[in-house]
Amino acid sequence: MSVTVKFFASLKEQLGCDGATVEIGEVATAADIWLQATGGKPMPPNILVSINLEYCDRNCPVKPGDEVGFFPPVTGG
Amino acid sequence: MSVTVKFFASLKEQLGCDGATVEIGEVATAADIWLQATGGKPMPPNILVSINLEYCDRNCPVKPGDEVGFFPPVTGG
Amino acid sequence: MRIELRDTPFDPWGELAAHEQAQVGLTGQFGACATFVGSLRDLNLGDEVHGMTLEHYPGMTERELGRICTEAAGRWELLDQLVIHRVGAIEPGEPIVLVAAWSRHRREAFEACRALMEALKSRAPFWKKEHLADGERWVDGNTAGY
Amino acid sequence: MRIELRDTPFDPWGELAAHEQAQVGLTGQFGACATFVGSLRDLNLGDEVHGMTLEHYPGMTERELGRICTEAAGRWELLDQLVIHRVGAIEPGEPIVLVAAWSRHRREAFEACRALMEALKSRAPFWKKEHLADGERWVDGNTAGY
Repeated sequence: MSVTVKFFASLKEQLGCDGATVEIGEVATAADIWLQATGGKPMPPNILVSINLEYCDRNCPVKPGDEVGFFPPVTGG
Repeated sequence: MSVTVKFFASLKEQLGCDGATVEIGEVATAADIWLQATGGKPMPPNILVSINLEYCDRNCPVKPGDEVGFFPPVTGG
Repeated sequence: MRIELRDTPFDPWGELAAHEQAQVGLTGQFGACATFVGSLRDLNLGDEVHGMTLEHYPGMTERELGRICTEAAGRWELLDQLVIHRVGAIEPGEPIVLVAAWSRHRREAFEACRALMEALKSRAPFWKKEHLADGERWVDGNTAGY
Repeated sequence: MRIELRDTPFDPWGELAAHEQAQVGLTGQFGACATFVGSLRDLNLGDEVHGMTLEHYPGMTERELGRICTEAAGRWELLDQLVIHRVGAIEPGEPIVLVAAWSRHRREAFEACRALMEALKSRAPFWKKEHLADGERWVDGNTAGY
């Protein structure tokens, strides 16, 4: 089963990629998804994580079909 | 020498008078002016006082030619 | 810095648009504009309000508003300030007061705008008389600001 | 409560006028409207800013803004809220964000408006990239809000 991954802003530029579809097993966290989507790069400490459009911890479990977002600190307003 | 006195809002209605010109001697305070302008009525404790358009204490000295205002707590905005 | 008393209804948003357009030098300088508009409610203390008369102390009111704005300019880094306040007869729903503060960053604009309103309400010599169904009454105090 | 993302310039004062006109039931109910407009300054960190691109996370941004407004409505007695935020390419001087809160009394409007802005800046997934004379840079944090 697959998970949709999205990268934003400076992170997207650093990775040279705005997203990916990765295959996961039955048990995976957002951090596992990151490793799979980036080919094993370490996740920078300030990166924020969302699952299905809601903020979550990088150790949150991910289910097949989920959309996982990774992005730098937000700077709107 | 004379002093101009002005009353505002509910105070003006209670006194039935929006102002007066009173004669003062060489030494007078705003409180003295009040007594002279109102015919000796006691000044209510919450009344605010101005001399020449600036807030002042009721014991501030008044000079001939000054304008003395008496009014209730303000309620603008 | 502009301070105005008005004896006829005013449109706060139109005033803000016109003020910013007239202050051409400000565009691109300010990153923040905080505003407050106070309007006449049609209900107060459980009673229907049919209208209001705003009395003021001509001369002292303008002077005190000027002092309030000058104090704010000394306390925060402001690029501009605008205060418009109604006097005379007011209908429910009409704006009573507009206060606006422009600054580079939002903290200053937010703090100055709120402080201007609190100073205005506690110091500027205005007095409100409400017109109710069965008579009139002087408003005898302000609701808590903080 | 209305939340909108815009990919073209908007006039905050015109938006406020139109919003109040459309919410006819509100007139006479609210005594207070606090607003904040954030605009693009032409200078930041000592560098001339020629423009900005605002990236966002479509779907999540709207959802997070909705959550922020719902939280504010639970914390303060608000009669209405309006949030408009630009995305895409922005020129210096253009508004980036408008936040407005309507309530019966001023304390609620002031507090909610400021809290909405702080929550928006710390939680809504937007990212600013500045265009300078000699290149681009991502804005890497917010100025202090309090």
